[in-house]
Amino acid sequence: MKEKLQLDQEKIVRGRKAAGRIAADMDAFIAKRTTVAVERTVLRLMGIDGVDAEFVPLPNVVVDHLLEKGQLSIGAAAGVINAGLHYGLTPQQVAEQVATGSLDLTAIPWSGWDSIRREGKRLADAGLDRIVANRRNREDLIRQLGEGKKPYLYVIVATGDIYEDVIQGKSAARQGADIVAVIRSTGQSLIDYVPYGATREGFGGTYATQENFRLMRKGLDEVGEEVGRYIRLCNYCSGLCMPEIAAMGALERLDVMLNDALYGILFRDINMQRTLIDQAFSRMINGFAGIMINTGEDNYLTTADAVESAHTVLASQFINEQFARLAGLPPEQMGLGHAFEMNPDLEDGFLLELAQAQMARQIFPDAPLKYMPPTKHMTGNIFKGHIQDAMFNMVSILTGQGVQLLGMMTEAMHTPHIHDRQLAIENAQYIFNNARHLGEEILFQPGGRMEQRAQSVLDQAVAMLEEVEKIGLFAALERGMLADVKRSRTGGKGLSGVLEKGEGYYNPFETELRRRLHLGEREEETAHERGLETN
Amino acid sequence: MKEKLQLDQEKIVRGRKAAGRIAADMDAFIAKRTTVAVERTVLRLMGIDGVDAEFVPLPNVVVDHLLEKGQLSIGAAAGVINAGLHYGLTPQQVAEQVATGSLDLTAIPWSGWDSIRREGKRLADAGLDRIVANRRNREDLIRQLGEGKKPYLYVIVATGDIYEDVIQGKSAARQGADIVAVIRSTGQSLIDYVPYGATREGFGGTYATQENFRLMRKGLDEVGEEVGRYIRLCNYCSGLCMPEIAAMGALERLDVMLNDALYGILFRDINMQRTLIDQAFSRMINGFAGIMINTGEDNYLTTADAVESAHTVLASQFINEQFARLAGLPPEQMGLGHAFEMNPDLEDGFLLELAQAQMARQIFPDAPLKYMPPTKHMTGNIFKGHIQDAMFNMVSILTGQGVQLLGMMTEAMHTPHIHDRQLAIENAQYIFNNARHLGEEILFQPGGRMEQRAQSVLDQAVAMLEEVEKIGLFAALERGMLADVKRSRTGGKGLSGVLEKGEGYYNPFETELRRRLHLGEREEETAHERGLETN
Amino acid sequence: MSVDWKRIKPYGDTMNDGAVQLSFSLPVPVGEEAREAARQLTAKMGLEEPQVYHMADLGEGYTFFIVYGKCTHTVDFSSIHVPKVESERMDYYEINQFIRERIQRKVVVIGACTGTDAHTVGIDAIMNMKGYDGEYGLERYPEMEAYNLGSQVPNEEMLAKAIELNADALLVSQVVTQKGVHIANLTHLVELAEAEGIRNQLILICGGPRINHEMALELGYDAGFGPGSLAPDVASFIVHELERRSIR
Amino acid sequence: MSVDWKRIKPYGDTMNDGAVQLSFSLPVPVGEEAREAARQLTAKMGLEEPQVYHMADLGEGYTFFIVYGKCTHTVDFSSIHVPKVESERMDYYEINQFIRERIQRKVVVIGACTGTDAHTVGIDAIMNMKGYDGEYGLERYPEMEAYNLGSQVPNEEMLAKAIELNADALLVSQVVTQKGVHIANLTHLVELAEAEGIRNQLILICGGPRINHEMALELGYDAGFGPGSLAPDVASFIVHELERRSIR
Ligand code: B12
Ligand code: B12
Ligand SMILES: Cc1ncc(COP(=O)(O)O)c(C=O)c1O
Ligand SMILES: Cc1ncc(COP(=O)(O)O)c(C=O)c1O
Repeated sequence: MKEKLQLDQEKIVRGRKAAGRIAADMDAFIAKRTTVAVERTVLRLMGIDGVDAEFVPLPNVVVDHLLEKGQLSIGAAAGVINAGLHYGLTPQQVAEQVATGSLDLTAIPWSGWDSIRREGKRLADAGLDRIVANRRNREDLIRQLGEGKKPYLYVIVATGDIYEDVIQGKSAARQGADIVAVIRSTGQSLIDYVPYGATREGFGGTYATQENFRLMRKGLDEVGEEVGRYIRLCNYCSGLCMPEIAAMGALERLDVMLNDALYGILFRDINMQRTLIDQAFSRMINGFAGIMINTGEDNYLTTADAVESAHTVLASQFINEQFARLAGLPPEQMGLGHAFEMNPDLEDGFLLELAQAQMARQIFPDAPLKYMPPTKHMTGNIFKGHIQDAMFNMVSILTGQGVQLLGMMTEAMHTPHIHDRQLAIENAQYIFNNARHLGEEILFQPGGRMEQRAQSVLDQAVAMLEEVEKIGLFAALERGMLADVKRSRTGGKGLSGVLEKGEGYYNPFETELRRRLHLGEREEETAHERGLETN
Repeated sequence: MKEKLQLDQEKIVRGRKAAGRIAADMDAFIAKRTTVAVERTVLRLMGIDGVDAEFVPLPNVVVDHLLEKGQLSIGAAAGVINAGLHYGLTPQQVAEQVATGSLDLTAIPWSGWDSIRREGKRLADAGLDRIVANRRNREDLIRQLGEGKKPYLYVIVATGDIYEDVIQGKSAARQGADIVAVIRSTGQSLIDYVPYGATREGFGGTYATQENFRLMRKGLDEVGEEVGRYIRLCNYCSGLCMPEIAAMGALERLDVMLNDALYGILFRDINMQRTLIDQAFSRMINGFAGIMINTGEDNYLTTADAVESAHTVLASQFINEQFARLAGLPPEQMGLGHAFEMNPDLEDGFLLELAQAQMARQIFPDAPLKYMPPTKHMTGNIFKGHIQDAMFNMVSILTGQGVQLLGMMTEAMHTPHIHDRQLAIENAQYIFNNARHLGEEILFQPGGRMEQRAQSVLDQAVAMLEEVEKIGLFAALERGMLADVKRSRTGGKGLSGVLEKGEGYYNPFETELRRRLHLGEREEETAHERGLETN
Repeated sequence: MSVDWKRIKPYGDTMNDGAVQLSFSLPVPVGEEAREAARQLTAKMGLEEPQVYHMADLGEGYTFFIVYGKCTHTVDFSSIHVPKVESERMDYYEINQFIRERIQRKVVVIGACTGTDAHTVGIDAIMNMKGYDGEYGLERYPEMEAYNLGSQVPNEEMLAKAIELNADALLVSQVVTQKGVHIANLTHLVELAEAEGIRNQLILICGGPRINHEMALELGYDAGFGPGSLAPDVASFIVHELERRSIR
Repeated sequence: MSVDWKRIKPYGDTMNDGAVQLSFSLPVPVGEEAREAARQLTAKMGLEEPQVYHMADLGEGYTFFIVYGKCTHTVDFSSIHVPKVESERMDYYEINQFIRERIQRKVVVIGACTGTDAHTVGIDAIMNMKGYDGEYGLERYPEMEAYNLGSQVPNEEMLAKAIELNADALLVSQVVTQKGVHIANLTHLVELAEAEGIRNQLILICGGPRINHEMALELGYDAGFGPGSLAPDVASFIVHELERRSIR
C-alpha cells in the first residue's frame, strides 16, 4: 500500500545511519565496562535473593563486598562461583554467608577459570532457562486466552500499596485493559538497590520489588483467565538499577518494561556512563525474555513544546532503536515512545499531531509504537480533559499505534482512581471501535499541511542526529543538545558504580545471552559498521 | 474544488426533481385554502396584540368571531379593515371592541373591495416595513459587532422561566454561543393560540410568547454588545400556530426559527392539511424577515435507526428545500436539519456518520446545514456523553456544517444547566479550533466504505421520493412512508381550523409578500413546472 | 483493606479514602472568595480537604466549580433493603401459557404516554408488536389485548378508555420530569381513579427513565418500571398480580 | 431570583435549586442495593432527591456512580474573607528599583524542588532566566542573586546552601501530593530551620499546584503561591517583606 505521507526516504535512511553510528561508537565504550548494577543483576540471575539483617538486598551485600575488596572488576560471578565450588554451596548460600560476615570471597582458594566458567555456564543456562520457560508460558497463555486488539489499552496503577494495586489492576483488566503498569514511587529510580518484599507505602507510585512483581503477576493471571484475555504486566527499568529490574521482570514474567537509553541521564540526572552501560545489559535481558520495551520520548515534551521539539522525539527514537538492535532486541519488541502533548488551544494542533503520529508509524513500521497521552496540558477541568484524551485516542486509531497509554481525565490532580481508569478505558474503547477503520478510509492531501509538517520534523531530526554523530553522544549530552539539559560526563548519580572491566572479566549471563541472541562478540573495530545495518 | 465524495450527480438531480413535483402539487392544494392560524397571523401583522378578559389572545377572539359568523373564508383582514374604515379605528381598537362584545364585524356596512384593498395594502406595507426595519437592524448590528465563525455554536435554554432563560442565554453568549434557542414547554405546539406575556412556568421549556421573545432579544442584544458579537435568537414555529409565531419572530427580530413542513404532522399528530397550509405562509414570513429556518429531520432518527433510516432524512431535506423555494426562502436561509444519532457502540459508526454529513454538505452546498447532536444514545454517563459530543463536533468541523446544535453531556437527565452549556461550548470550541482545517487536509478513499455508504443513502432517498411523487404527499403520509407513522388526511389536531378560501378571499400580507419576494401568482397549471427549477 | 459493610465509604485508590468528585455552579462572581465558598459548601456536605481543581467564570455573576474531597459520611450497607418487583419473571411463552391456564381469559392492557408528554419510545418499547431489545411487545401476546393510546393522552381520556374496555391494567409512561411534572401527573391519575371508584379494579403501573418501583408504590401505583425494562417484566407482574387478586 | 448572599446555594437552572453533580465509587457489588447505598450516601451529604443516573460495575466488588441531587446546604458568602498575599504587586522594573532604593544590596534567593519531588517545571517557571508566560524569572533580575538547586533536593542540603549563601529567601516547590507527602516535607523544612535557629532570618516561601497562601501560613511559611503564579508575584512579596522586617 502506498504510504500516507510521502516522506523523503533518503532522509530516513540518513537518520537511521547517523543513529547507528552514534550507538555503535557508544557500544565500544560500553564493551569495556561494567557497573555495580550489572553485577548485582548477574547475582540475581544466579538465584541470589533476599536481604540481610539491615534489609540490604543480598546482591548489594555481595557486590559491595567485592567492590570493597577491589575484586569486582573481574565480575561478581567469579567470586561467588569460586566460593560455591569450594564449599559446595549454592550462590544463595554463599550470599547469605557473606551477609552474616562468615565468608570473605576474596580469601578462598581459586578453583581456576575452567571450572568457574563451566559452573558459570551451568548457572547461566539454569537462569536463562527459567526465563525461557516464562517466555513459553506467556506464549502458551496468549495462545489459550487470546489478547486484546491493537492499540493495546495500557493503564497505570499507582496507589503506593501493592495490595490496592492488585485490586485496581484486576478491576482495570475487567474493564478491558490489556496492559497494566505499576508506577514506581518517587525517588526509587535514584536509589542504588531494589527494595525487598511486598510494600505498602509509596508516593505517587509503588516500589518495584520482586515480590510486588509476583503479586501483581498472580493477580493479572487470575483475572486474565476469568476474562479470557492475557493481561500484560509492565514495570520500569530505567534508573540506577536498570538491569536488575530487567532481570526481575524476566524472572516474574513481566511483559513490558520501560527502558530508555537516555531517560535516566536526561530526566533523573543519573551519570551518563552509568546509564549507557546499564541499558545495554538490561536490554539484552528484556529482548531475551520476549519483553516489549517502552522508551521514554514522551518525557521530552513534558518540558518542551510539542511543536518546537517534535524532532527531538524522533531523533531519540532513532537512537533508542539502534541501541536496542545492538542488544539483540527485535523491532517487534521496540515500543518506541511518543506523546500527544500538543497544546489543545493551538489552531490546527490536531493536524500537526496527526501528522507526527503518522510519521512515526511510517518510519518505524514494525515497532509497536507506544503513544503517551496528553499530560501537561491537562488541567483541573476533567470534562475538557476527557475529550483531550478522546482526541488522543482518535489520532491513535487513525494512525495505527501499537500501545495506547490511556489518558486520565484526572491527570492534573492525582494518580488514577479506580473509576478514572474505567472511564479512560471506556473512552478508548468507544473511539477505537467507532472509528476502527477510519484510517483506511482517509488519505492526506499530497503536499498539504500535514505532509509538510512531517517532512520538516524529519529534516530537523536528521540534522540533529548528524550533528550528534559528529561530536559523539557524550559530547552532545554535555552540550545539552538533547532535551535542553546539560549533563557532565562525570556528574550525576551513580558514577562510582561504574568500573572498567579487569583482565579476565567474566559475566556468564552476558556470554550466554550474546550466544543465544546471536550477537557476535563485540569487536571495537567492527562496532561502527554493525550499527549501520538497518532492518 | 473536486468534491470529496464522488456521488452520482444524476441521482441528485432526480431526487430534487421528484421533491420539486411533490411540493408543487401540494402548493396547488395549499393555494386554495387558509387556516385560523394564517388569519390570526394576518391580524398580528396588522398590529393586533393583547388578550381579552379570559386571557384569550385578541387575534383568536377576532378570528373565532368571524369563524362563528361564517365570514372567515374571505379572510380576517377584510372584516377588520372594513370596521376600521367605518369607525375610524385601528385594527387593535377593532379587536378590543370585538373582545368586549361591543362590535360585530359582520354587521358593519361594507366599504367595498377597493377601499379595503387600499387600506389592506397600507397596513401590509406598514407591517412588512417593520419587519424590513428589523432585518436592516440585524444586518447593521452584524456589520458593527461581527459574528461567530461557522459552524455557529447553537445552544438551548429551557428553564421554563423566561427570566432565568435570559440569564442562562447571556451566560452562554459570554462563553461563546452564537445562537440561543428558547425551547418551548411541552404541549405548547398543540394549543391553538399563542400564550401572552412574560411566563415563568413551563415544563421542559418556556412558552413562546411575544413578550418572552422581546425579553430574550433585549438580553442577547445587551450581551452581544458587550462581547462584541451578534448573538442570534431562535424559537419554534412548527405546531398549531406556525405562521403566527413566524410573524412574532419577524416582529421581535428573531434570527432563526424551527420550521419544518412535515414535523407537526409526523411528530405531533397535527392534521396534515393544516400543517402544510400553515407552513407555506410561515415560511414566506421567515424568508422575508431574513430568518434562517431550521428543519427537523433530526426527529426521524430519535425513533428510527440512523443506519437504516438515513435516507429518510435526505428525502425530507429535499422536500423541505422545495417547500422553502416555493415560499421564496433563499438557500442561504435553509438550515436543513440532520443529526448525529449513530449508535456509539457500532463498529465504524463514525465512518458512516462522517459519510452522511459530507453527503448532506455536498448535496445542499449553499444551505447552512443544521447539525443536531447525539440525543437518544446519550445516557446517564455524562463522561462518555461528553466525548460522544466531541465526536459530533469532529464530524461537523470535518464536513463544514453551518449550525452546530451543541450536545450536552446531561442530555439524558435534564434540560441544560448553566454549566452544562459552558462545558458544551468549550467542547466545540476546542475541537473546532484544534482541527479547524483538517477537512481541507483529508480526502476519502475513492470507492471506499464512505463513498459507498453515501451513495447508497442517496439511492434509497431518491427511490423513496420518486415513490412519494407517484402517489402524492398525502397518500404517502397515509401509508406511513415517512418516519413509519401513518396519519390520516382528516385525523390529527387542528383540521377544524382549515378553510377553503371563499370567493374574493383577501390576505393583504400574502399579496404583498408574494410581490416583494418576487413570487409569481400561484397558477395551478404551472405549479408542477415551477417546482422543478433547482438552484 | 477488608470492607466494613456497616460503614461503607467512597473509594478512590485506598480503602476508606472517601474520594468524591463534585461539580456545581454558585451564583457568585468568580474569584478567590468564590473558590472559598465552594470549599465551604463541600465542607458542609461532609467533605474533608476539599480541593477546588477548576473554576470557570460563567458570566452574569455565576461560577462553575469542579471539586474533589474526602467524604466523611458512611452508609450501612448491611441494612439496605430495596423493594423490588417480586413476581418471578417469565418469558413470552410462559406468560401466555400462564394466562391460558390460570386466568383463562384475555388480559386487557392499556398504555399511554400521558399529560403533555410526547415521549412514546418507552411505552412503545413495552407495547409495540415489533418489540424492543429482542423482546416482543405486549401487542404481540396472543393472550393479551393491548391498546397503545400514544402520546399526550389526558388522564381523563385514559380512564374513560379503561372503563370502556374493562381494562385489567393501565400502563402509564412519564419521561419529562422537569419541575416534578411527572409526579403531579401520576398522582392526578390515581386520584381520578379513586374518585371514579375503580382504583381497586385496576392494576396501575407506571414507567419511565426516572421511575423506580419504590417511588411508584409511594405514589399509589402497584408497580414502577425504570430504564431497561422489557415487556416480559411488566407482563409477568401483571399476570401474577391478577392471579393473586383473584385468589384473595 | 435575586441572590441572598447570606445563603448561597448551588444553581442549575433556577435560583436555589441546589443542583449538584457527584461521582464516586463504593466498595460494594453492582446492583440495586449499591444504587440505594449511593443514594443514601448522597442524602447524608445533604442532597435531596438524589438520582443515580449511571452505575458501572468496576469488578472486584466495586461500583461507580454518577449522581445528581439538590444540595440543601448554604454558605454565607458575605462573611467570607480569604487571606491573600497582601503586598502590592510590582513589575520587573519596579522591583529592581525597589531593591536598589530601599534595600540597597542584592537579594539572595534559593529555589528547589525538594524531597523526592522531581517536578521542576514550576520552580523553573519562577526562577529561570527565560521566564514563563511572558515574565522573566528571578535569575534575570539584576538586583537579585538567584540560585536554582533543581530537583529532588534534600531539605538538609537546601538549608546548608541557605547558610552558605546567607540567603534572604527560600523558594520550595512541591508538586507530588499523594498521601500528603508535600505536607510532611514542607513541615520538615520549617522544623529544620527552627532547629538550626535560622527560621527568623529567612523568608520561607512554598509553591505548587496544590498550595495556597492560607495553607502555607498554617504550615509555618511566610507565603504560599498556587497555580498561575509568576516571578513578579513572588519577588514583590519578598522585597516588601524584607523591607518590613528591616523596619521592625
Ligand atoms: C427521543 C427523545 C425525544 C423525541 C421523542 C420521540 C418519541 N416519539 O418518543 C422528540 C424529539 C420528539 C423529543 C421532544 C422533546 N423532548 Co425529548 N428526548 C428524547 C430522548 C433523546 C430519548 C428518549 C427515549 O426515547 N429513550 C429511549 C426509551 C426506550 O427509554 P425510556 O423512555 O426510558 O423507556 C424505557 C424505560 O424507562 C421503561 N418505560 C418507559 N415508559 C414506560 C412505561 C411503562 C408502563 C413501563 C412498564 C416501562 C416504561 O421501559 C422503556 C424500555 O426499557 C431524551 C434524552 C435521552 N437520551 O434520554 C430526551 C428527553 C427525554 N426530552 C426532553 C425534553 C425536555 C423534550 C422536549 C420537551 C424539548 C422541547 N421543549 O422541545 C420535547 C417535547 C416533547 C414532549 N411534548 O414531551 C428531556 C426531558 C427533561 C426532563 N427530565 O424533564 C430529555 C431528557 C432531553 C433533555 N435533556 O432535555 N424528545
Ligand atoms: C510534567 C510532569 C512530569 C514530568 C516532570 C518534568 C520536570 N522536569 O518537571 C515527569 C515526566 C518527569 C514526571 C514524572 C512523574 N510525575 Co509528574 N507530572 C507532570 C505534569 C504532567 C505537569 C506538571 C507541570 O509541569 N506543570 C506546569 C507547571 C508550570 O505548573 P506548577 O508545577 O503548578 O507550577 C506553577 C505553580 O504551582 C507555581 N509554583 C510551583 N512551584 C512553585 C514554587 C514556588 C516557590 C512558587 C512561588 C511558585 C511555585 O508557579 C508555577 C508557575 O505558575 C503533572 C500533571 C499535570 N497536568 O499537572 C504530572 C504530576 C504532577 N506527576 C505526578 C506523578 C505521580 C509523577 C511520578 C511520581 C509518576 C511516576 N511514578 O513515574 C513521576 C515521578 C517524578 C518525581 N520523582 O517527582 C502526579 C502527582 C500526583 C500527586 N498529586 O501527587 C501528577 C499530578 C500526574 C498524575 N495525575 O499522576 N511528571
Ligand atoms: C523510560 C522511562 N523509564 C522510567 C520512568 C519512570 O521513572 P521514575 O521511576 O524515575 O519516575 C519513566 C517515566 O515516565 C520513563 O519514561
Ligand atoms: C422542526 C421542529 N419544530 C418544532 C420543534 C419543537 O416542537 P415542540 O414544541 O412541539 O416540542 C422541534 C423539536 O425538535 C422541531 O424539530
